[in-house]
Amino acid sequence: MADTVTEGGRLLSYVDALVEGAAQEMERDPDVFVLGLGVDDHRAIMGSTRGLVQRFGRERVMDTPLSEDAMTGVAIGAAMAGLRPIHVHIRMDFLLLCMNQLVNVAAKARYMYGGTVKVPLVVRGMIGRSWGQGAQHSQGLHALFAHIPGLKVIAPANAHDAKGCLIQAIRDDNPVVFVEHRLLYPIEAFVDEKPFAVPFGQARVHAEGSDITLVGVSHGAVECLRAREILRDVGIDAGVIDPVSLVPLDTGTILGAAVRTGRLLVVDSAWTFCGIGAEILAQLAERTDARHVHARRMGFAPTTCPTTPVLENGFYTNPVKVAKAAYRLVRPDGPDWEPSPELTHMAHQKKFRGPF
Amino acid sequence: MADTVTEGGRLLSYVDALVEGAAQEMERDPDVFVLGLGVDDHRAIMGSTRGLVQRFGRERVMDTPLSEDAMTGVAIGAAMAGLRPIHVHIRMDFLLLCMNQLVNVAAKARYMYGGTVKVPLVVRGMIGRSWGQGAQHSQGLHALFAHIPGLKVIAPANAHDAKGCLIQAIRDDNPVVFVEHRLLYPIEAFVDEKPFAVPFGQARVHAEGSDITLVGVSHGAVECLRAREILRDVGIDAGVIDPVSLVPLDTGTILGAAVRTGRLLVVDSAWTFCGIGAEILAQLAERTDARHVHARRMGFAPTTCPTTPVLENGFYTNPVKVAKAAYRLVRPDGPDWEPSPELTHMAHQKKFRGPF
Amino acid sequence: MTVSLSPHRTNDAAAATTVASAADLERLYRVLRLIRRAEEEIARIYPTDKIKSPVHLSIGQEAISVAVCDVLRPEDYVAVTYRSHAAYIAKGGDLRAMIAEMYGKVTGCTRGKGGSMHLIAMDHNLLGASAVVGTAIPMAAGYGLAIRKRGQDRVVVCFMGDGATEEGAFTETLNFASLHKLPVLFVCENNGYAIHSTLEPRWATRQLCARVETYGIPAHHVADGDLFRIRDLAGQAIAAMRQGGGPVFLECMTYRWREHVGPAEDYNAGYRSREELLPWQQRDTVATLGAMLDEALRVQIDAEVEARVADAVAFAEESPFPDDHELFEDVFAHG
Amino acid sequence: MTVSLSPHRTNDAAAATTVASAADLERLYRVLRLIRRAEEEIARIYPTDKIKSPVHLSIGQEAISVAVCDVLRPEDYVAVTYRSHAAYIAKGGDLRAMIAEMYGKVTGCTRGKGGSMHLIAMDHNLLGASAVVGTAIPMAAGYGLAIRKRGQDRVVVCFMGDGATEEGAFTETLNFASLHKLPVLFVCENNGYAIHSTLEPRWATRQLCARVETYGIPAHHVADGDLFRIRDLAGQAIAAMRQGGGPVFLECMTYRWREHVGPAEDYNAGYRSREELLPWQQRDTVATLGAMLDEALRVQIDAEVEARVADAVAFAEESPFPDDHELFEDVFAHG
Ligand SMILES: Cc1ncc(C[n+]2csc(CCOP(=O)(O)OP(=O)(O)O)c2C)c(N)n1
Ligand SMILES: Cc1ncc(C[n+]2csc(CCOP(=O)(O)OP(=O)(O)O)c2C)c(N)n1
Ligand SMILES: [Mg+2]
Ligand SMILES: [Mg+2]
Repeated sequence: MADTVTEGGRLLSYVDALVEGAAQEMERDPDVFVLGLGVDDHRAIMGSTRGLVQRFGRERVMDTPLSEDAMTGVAIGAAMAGLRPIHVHIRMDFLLLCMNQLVNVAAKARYMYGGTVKVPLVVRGMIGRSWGQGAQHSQGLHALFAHIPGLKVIAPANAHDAKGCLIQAIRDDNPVVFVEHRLLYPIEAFVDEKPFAVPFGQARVHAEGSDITLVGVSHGAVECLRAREILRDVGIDAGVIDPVSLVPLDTGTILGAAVRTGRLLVVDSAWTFCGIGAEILAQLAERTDARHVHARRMGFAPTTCPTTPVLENGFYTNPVKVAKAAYRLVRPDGPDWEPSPELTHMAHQKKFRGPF
Repeated sequence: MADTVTEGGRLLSYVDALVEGAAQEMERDPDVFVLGLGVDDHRAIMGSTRGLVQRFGRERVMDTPLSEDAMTGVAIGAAMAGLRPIHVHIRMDFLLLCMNQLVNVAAKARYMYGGTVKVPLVVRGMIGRSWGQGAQHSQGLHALFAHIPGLKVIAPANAHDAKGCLIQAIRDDNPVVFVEHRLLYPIEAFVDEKPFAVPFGQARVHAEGSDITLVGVSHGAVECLRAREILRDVGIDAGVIDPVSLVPLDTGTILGAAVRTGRLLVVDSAWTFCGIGAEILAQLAERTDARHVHARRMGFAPTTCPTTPVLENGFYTNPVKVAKAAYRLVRPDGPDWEPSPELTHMAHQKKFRGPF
Repeated sequence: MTVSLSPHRTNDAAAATTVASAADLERLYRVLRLIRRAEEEIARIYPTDKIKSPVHLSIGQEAISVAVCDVLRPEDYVAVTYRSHAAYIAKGGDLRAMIAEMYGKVTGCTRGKGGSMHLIAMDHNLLGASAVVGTAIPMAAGYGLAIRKRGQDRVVVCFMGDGATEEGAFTETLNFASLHKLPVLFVCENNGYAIHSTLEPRWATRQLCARVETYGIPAHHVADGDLFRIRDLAGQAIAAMRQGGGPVFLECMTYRWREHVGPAEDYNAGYRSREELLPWQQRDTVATLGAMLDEALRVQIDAEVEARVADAVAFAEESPFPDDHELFEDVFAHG
Repeated sequence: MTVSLSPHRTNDAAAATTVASAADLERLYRVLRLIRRAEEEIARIYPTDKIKSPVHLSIGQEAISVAVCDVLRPEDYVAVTYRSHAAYIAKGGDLRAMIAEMYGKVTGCTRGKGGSMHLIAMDHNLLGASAVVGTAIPMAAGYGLAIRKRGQDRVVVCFMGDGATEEGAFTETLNFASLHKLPVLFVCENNGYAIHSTLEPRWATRQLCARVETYGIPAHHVADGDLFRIRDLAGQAIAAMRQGGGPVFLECMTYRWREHVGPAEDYNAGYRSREELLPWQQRDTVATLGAMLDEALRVQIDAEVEARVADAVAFAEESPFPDDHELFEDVFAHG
């Protein structure tokens, strides 16, 4: 379990934290390089590779053809040869083209080659949301990777963790699937200027709470924090935990809190069926000391993602939905409660405009 | 909930049931065709397409290049155009090359095109086990597909269901991932000679039991049935349920039985993290009437699959492991119990020899 | 009337003489103009945030879709990319349903679920657009396979960008389509960019047509966007396919006038210069064909086009959003 | 001594004269013979069920691996397929570790975790074999990229079957490797089959080399399995790469004498006839080179080879199986 994010540093956005983390590691270690379609253009993957090509040149910030399958294989080979590639995908959905290399090769290489190779590869994939991303630009696919032994899966939800986890991922000798969320990009947090690594496998306890434990994955963490505020209005004290690292998963911290509060609500930025929430609740169900815990999962609606905003609202969780679900878990027989709909969307979300 | 498999028919092996189901549908509907590498050769995908090319010709039993990604797209296009392709993969591991088409297109087409198309596609994938299949020829990846709305996922565990589910899958207007297990291929069951469809979404209750509910997925079902016999020796009465269909999942039948027996053990032919067992246990944890249920999951060890038999034994579940886990759930404080190791391997498994 | 838009010949040696009747010209201009104006209107509306999803305009690239679709029959199929407004309209897709779709309305061609990136018009066999580059290429071959299995004389046109040819699915599909002599006309709209990346960091060589030919697929390169040349090549290829011929490939050079996604120009962004645009703008097919028409006729067509666009926008504005329950409709087909 | 194994020339116009010294011959024969005998021994043992995992024998195809690896330095990399015994041995991989691996012993090259399909010998830069067709092709390019980034003069050889060239990863990799001038020698061992499928239902045309050349990659077709010709071509290609040259492609026709997987012949299975084998068997490189040697030397080499094979088998027999805890080792690297 890690401390909350309050120590030192200055305010930095999530996207700038990603840039800073990559730049500092590239400075430190000449073997680190970035590749992916458009990593060197003026949009810089929504700003997350901003300035890297200017600092490190095209040799280390490589634009690539649209060949996700082979480029993943190339990155794996380069990693096996001792380099430390960061393969960037502007949407996580495109990782579906990389599954063969990631699952059949990267995840398994160390094991099936008897420990004689390692694959220090970082694969960055961004979850799209808002502005009608639609079916194929909105998926949160971390559970697919979490299912496979040999892959680490990390989903930082604030700027501090974005930087620290990216640095840790780069230094890690294993393939790491690094899950970003574009609605988090503009959100600021205090981030140390010096390089630092956030160790994997430690959930971040944002707030202790006595009535319920909210666990938020990726953007879900932000929603849970807002839901905590909303719940205060009705006198409910919600704790908020961000797992940060999905593999390895800090079940001890998460389930410990759930056992203490007696209620657990997991809010994922993904579908729930066989998702991270399912895993957490299953581990809860397997514990003999957790029988008193009331638990629930939330995430994407069990449909394909629509583009029109009216249906998108139904597809996604939001702080009000989270607060209402938490309220119902805490007060199963309480009167109906409708927080102000204005709390539904957060500032960073309302501000978001296209065209992409 | 479906009846157990005892009615009518004659004994038929799982593999022959697959052939019979496909042949009868191809007879009935000229739009049904089979494609895949080697579907027309003398090995006939371990026998599961035996005789089809002789009966229906190469036009309808098509060998293909090694181009799994495009061939999946071709099958999807043909399905959208009104045909009913059965795309065959001799190992489920190769479906990792098809993820983009299956997840980004097949699963989403009907929804994202506003209901104006349908994708009546069957994708057969076989789980390999035994004879040192190793890291890349042994995966059970059904959870990856189950996570995605828009795909049906079916995993029959006996000859009756193999035939009936294959027929249902072919007739279904949606993409169906059809999970087979090669150790099941030789196992016989009573199968009606006439064409019949096994409806999806109905778990099969093989045996009622008063002490514990064993839920076995794919080969896990066979292991649970044997475990039930082993458990009888110590006076434990285990019910056995085969979900058959993973999406849609018959949670009612499964959790109903778990609530009645107070114990639930899910045995999957796959990894457990974010797996089907996680989903079932999570749904259990979400139920307010199931707090008394003691639950556990089993499946592949959380490692990559090794080839050497001594380690393979540790990697896989088997009837004795299942029985012991069930025993411990039923009698947490009971004395240690070691069933005869001879019961570990089943006849069909011991008989299995390579070279593949 | 005999027309040749461009004096310089393409790579192909034996190029046919291009003949366009007055009726041809009128029909072609009408479609070109409709596409251009519809997209300009989308660009005009976009900053109002009424269209809350990504749009990829084809302004400047319309001639290719119009040329190819002009030689198609209604029952022929067309597979497209997320940059599909031109092909959607050229294949006969309903403009109202297209604009309403961008507005997220239930009257949209996908009931508000797909937006601009997933246009579809199955009543005209305009196949659903995909936002994942390259996915439609094998799908098109699948339709071709179905045509062959059913002994039909239809064809499939498969549009793709230059970037799409870098995906493995492209060469996998070429091999399969040629092997089975599938009636698929592959049309690469080579605008020189994948988002902001030139061909430089993406293509080892420019020998795309030569590569395609190694699969036994005739390939033609059209360097100047000449609508009539493209129309001829497509017409010949398709006629052969209807007689049992196999796939054919066209690489049509073109230029995207606006930003990759969104309504604006982006010549200040630094990745390309306006000079690059100028030759393409000078030989703009919409203007060129318009100038070939009798002035009165052109004015009349323009007015009709304006009315159609205005009607479609009004339709979109007035249409309702989908009901909440639509969220859960059509995840699966029933039956 | 000047040797030319085969009188007929390959497709390539400017074929160099092949010169092999006595030392060359001896060295080459020793490796050829070791591979052949090791595999025959594996085939002999296989029915005892001591090897409980799939084996893909290269019997008949050895010359390609031996020719190419003969021009490599120890620090050069070799990427292989599941049919990798020949390349493993030719690159210097430890025979004991290979046989022990098939026996599932902890002394195997992957500690019993990979079997024949996942051989590796990182001490000789023989990269790990994959059982998923085509996966090693981009991996090889990744090693090439690392070489270039580090300014080394190493090269990578990437062996693949004819079937692997049908995977999209193949053309994707060719494009990337050529674009970045990566020092990768791609060697296609075209044995005419993917499992039991001939090229007929898989390849639209046979123009593989022409296709590869459209990526700007020189390509050579060797029709007869001539070891010296392959060795020359590989040697020239690699010399150029060490000077900064880009990738080169060799398509070497060959023939798989045994069944796709397993120890037996399968000419009765119906998918091919023994007649197809005969010309290949007649010009068997192992026998041909053996016959070129001084008889006494050959006998001596043969005896040494027998001893090495027997030693490796004995080592495998005597080695222990891994302990149970090994199941959980090396899922992740620590550090
Ligand atoms: C598989 C995949 N990779 C990356 C992207 C991101 N992307 C969207 S459009 C595009 C450019 C494609 O270029 P091209 O095929 O030339 O089409 P154009 O946009 O120029 O019409 C890219 C890379 C994507 N949508 N799908
Ligand atoms: C991606 C993938 N598809 C299918 C298979 C099944 N398979 C195993 S070996 C093989 C044949 C490959 O043929 P080729 O590349 O010519 O190599 P060869 O066996 O002839 O040496 C196939 C299809 C596989 N292992 N991987
Ligand atoms: Mg382009
Ligand atoms: Mg072969």
